[in-house]
Amino acid sequence: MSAAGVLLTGFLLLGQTADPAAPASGDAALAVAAQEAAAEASMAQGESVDIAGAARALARERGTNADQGGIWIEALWNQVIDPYLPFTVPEWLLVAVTLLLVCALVFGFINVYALFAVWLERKVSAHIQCRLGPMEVGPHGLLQSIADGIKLTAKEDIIPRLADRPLFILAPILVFTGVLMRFVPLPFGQNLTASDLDLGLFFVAAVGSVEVIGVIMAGWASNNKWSLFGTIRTATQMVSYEIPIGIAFVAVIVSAGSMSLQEIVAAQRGWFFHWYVLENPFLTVLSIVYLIASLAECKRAPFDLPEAESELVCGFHTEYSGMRFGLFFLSEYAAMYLVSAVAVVLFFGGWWTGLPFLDDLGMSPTSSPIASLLGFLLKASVFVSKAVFLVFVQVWVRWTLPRVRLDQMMHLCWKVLLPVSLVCLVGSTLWHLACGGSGLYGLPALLGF
Amino acid sequence: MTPGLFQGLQVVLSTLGAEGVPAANAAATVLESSIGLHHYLVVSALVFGIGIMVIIIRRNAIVLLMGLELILNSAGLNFVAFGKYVAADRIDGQMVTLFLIVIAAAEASLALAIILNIFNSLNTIEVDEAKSLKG
Amino acid sequence: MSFSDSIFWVFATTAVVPAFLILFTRSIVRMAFLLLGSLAGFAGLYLQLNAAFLGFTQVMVYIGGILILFLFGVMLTQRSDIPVREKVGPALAVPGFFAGLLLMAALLFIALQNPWKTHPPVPVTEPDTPVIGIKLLSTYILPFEAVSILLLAAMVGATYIARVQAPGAPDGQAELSDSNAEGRLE
Amino acid sequence: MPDIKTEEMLLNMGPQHPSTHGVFRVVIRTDGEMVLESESHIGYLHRCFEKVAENNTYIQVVPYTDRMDYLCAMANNLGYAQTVEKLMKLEVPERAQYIRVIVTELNRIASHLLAFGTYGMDIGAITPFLYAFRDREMILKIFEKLCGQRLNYSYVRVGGVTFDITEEILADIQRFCDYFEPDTIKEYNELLSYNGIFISRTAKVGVLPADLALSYGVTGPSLRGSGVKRDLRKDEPYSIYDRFEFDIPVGTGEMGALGDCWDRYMVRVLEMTESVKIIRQALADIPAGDFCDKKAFRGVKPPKGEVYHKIEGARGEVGFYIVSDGTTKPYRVKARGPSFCNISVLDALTSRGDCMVADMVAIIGSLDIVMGEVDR
Repeated sequence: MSAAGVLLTGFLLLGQTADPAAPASGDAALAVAAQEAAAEASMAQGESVDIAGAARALARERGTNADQGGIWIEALWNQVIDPYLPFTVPEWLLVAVTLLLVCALVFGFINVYALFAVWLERKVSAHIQCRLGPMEVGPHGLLQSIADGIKLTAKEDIIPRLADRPLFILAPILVFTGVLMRFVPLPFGQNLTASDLDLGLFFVAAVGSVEVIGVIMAGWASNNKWSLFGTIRTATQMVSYEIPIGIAFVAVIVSAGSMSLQEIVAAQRGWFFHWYVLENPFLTVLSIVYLIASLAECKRAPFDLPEAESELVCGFHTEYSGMRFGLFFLSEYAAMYLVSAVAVVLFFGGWWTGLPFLDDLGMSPTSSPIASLLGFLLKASVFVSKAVFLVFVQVWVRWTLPRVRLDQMMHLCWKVLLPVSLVCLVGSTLWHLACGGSGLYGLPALLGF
Repeated sequence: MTPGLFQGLQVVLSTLGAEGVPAANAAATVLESSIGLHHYLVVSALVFGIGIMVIIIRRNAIVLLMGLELILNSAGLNFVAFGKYVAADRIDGQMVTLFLIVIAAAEASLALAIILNIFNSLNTIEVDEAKSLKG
Repeated sequence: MSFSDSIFWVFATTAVVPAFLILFTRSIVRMAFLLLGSLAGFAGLYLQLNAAFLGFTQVMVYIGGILILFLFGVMLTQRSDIPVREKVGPALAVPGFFAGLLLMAALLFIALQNPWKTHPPVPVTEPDTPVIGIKLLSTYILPFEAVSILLLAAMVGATYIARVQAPGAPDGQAELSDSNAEGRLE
Repeated sequence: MPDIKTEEMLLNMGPQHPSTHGVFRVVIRTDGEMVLESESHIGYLHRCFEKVAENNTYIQVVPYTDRMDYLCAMANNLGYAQTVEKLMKLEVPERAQYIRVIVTELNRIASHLLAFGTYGMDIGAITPFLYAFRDREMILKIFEKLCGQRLNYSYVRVGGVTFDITEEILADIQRFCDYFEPDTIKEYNELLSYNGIFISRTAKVGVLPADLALSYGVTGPSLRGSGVKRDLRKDEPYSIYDRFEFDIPVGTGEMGALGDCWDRYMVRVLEMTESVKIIRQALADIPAGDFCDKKAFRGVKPPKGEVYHKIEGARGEVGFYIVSDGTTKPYRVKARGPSFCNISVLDALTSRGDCMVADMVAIIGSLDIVMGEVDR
């Protein structure tokens, strides 16, 4: 079933990549040219690792749209594997396999991360609650999530008799796809991304609605009044909180001058005060707005109204069991990582450590392959650690705070977050015009730092 | 290189008369792309016709709106396709569709509000039932 | 046919087939989800036409906004017995079908027979988004502002229309005077 | 508030629902998220206590009283035992009186802890629940040491208590009191009571005016939350409660409205402090001596007559009405369960049209019912 989600995502990704702005992700001649140029570029820059970056740079040079899915895999293929194959592979197969590979990688990451996140959540909650949490399976219960996963897959798959069968089956897949698709433009490190879309942030914001539709579908198809309640709450909540999130996006887009997640991070290079959270006071406020709204966006406490177990039994997934429930579960954890990673990209400097001497590791044209590799790994791990830390914060909040009521949730969104974020958008834009991107509210620039 | 399945689809389309489409040929010389303006126009025409059918056949106001959205979408597709293949600046077609989407959103919200009102007073949203002018 | 062309067929099918199925579905909720498929297909076709911004806007506005609005409308206007059925006017089914078919045929005829003055698509050299943004605020500033006002008016109007009348106001008359009173207060 | 008319919906909350605190069913008529009307349905746990009591000897009835309010079984035991003692005009040894007060107050704390924890859970905060259970566990451990039971003690009997309390247990209780008050309660207040979201969820919600509460026969913390200072321990002192210094916390409307959920909740938290105060005094004064009336333990045969006696349990006034025909078995036993009266006000609280589905949960939780006692 999750395979179906992967396929669907792959399919939609195809649409994006096959967007033949570069008229031929398929054109053999161009592929060869790209390969040559990538080799050239990487030689010229002395970079052995950053194939993707080279390919992208090349693509920019040639005036083509660089944002093709899995371009780094493509480059890898073109440089390392293809020349040594005794036969030619049809390019459509190549593209399809590349895209599926990208999807599978993202999917694999989500799975591995979700296993860890579930364990983290249980451990953190346990320690918050003065208990130990899972201790039996594996050291400190590390393998507990795997055991749980096996349990989920082995459970009986129940579809209520009066449920709308096709929609009931489709809903979890759609929800999961909605989350999975948003991973497409998400970086995992410098140039380590499935597809660096030009419209990355816009894509993230737009595709989020697919998840809402999936949730509505689940709640409606279950034919259960509690599910319906959960559905209506979800729809209200997610649609409302998309707005402050969107405004936060816009403010950062204005500062970075790009919607590409890679470029937004690239714009925050330098000392940690160049991170957008410290760029100007308005962005600081917006980052808080975003963090609150993102909690609501992925239905985490204190905004877990859609699945408020004391009120709605289990909300929109009351009737789900087995692996279908597992998919909802997985998408919830994936969404947690997703919003955290987007927060890291937007406000917390992406993969930059905030210390230029560390950031520069492997970045200069003269650095050795080892140094570039180290730099690459460092950035990837910095990025993922920052995101996981924000996931930890979400867990922390969840196990500390009570749940708000529906009207309070709406009040917070429309009467607090929305005006605040609008003011901050205007303020941040004006600040950006006045001071530019000097960071730390412009103080270092004033002090001549 | 063309897989059989797609070849089959092409045959189907060629029976519809899309064969020998100048645009497709012209594009093919540059991009080896067999997809041209006509393909989009066909899709658009099909969806437009379906939209009309939905509007005529169905009596539920919300379903009528759905038919309307189909028609608007097919029109939007035409604009973008013409923008790409005919117009001097391909952005212009996109701009029109962009406005179209926005207006569709406004229209949908207003129509739904009216439907809600009809439902409140008549307790039905079958358009045939809403005959009276008052209340 | 290159790979990217085959994608066109996928999206074209996604756009047309669910739309066609709407005609034969009886549950309104299922219709809405079929519409989702169709709209997603259109978004894909926009991507195919190098209009990525438009494609994502389509997803955001249509799927994230209008479709959810529809679903809310269905939920608000139906009894709670699920699934929701809709009755087809049998008298109109056959003529309606043929009328649609006729229109479709006419459009297809025009589309396929008219010698369009096409030119080969211009290779995309830079992202569309900045161009769209600049055009919105220069060439298209008037429609842009008009649409903004339209949206605002639609929002206010929709909120006003969808309001429940006060219990003491059985018909529109009382509500009218009510709104007048509000107007005076302002 | 509802600007858009929606279809009304009948919703069945329970009997299996996570926040009905037992097998309790409320049918609610909702308009969107607003509850228009609610109707309680009880009886899923009916066990014929009163009929069973007629066929058992006076001593055999005691375990059945445990199962009424199983969260505060000591108070039930005490209420029943004192009623029979009143019928027999039996004087209980001094030490037994002190032990009874100590265990009843300890059990009151345990019960309020559970109410505190589950209330947090109803509102969506899960952590306070485990904090409360951590501390409740200490009390249960003490009870286990005392009588071998953790929930259904049957410890207080006609004529005294089953086992004497040892010095070790007294020391345990002292240690618990020192641990619990004031530090732990302060922690609870920081964690939940004064949490902004918690206050916004409970303040001005489910406001129970004093006259309404009195007319429905609401007692205990739920009544005191409405500002009525009625507590049988002070008003009609039974046992030896007149010897202790303690306050009766009442709702003050501190968070907006007198008698809202927050007031009812806060009364329980404050009462825990008062209970600790009583236990400390009792521990200081507990005399040596017999812990029971041996004769009463061998067999109870009250004279002909009838009697009603009520005490203050954790949830309100626990009353027993016993008619004796002079045999070893009661002719009729009628129990007044406070939860039964408290829950009867629920429909009045939630049918005013200002209650949302989420408030429903908050109100049920704030009344702190035990279905075993409602249905008996």
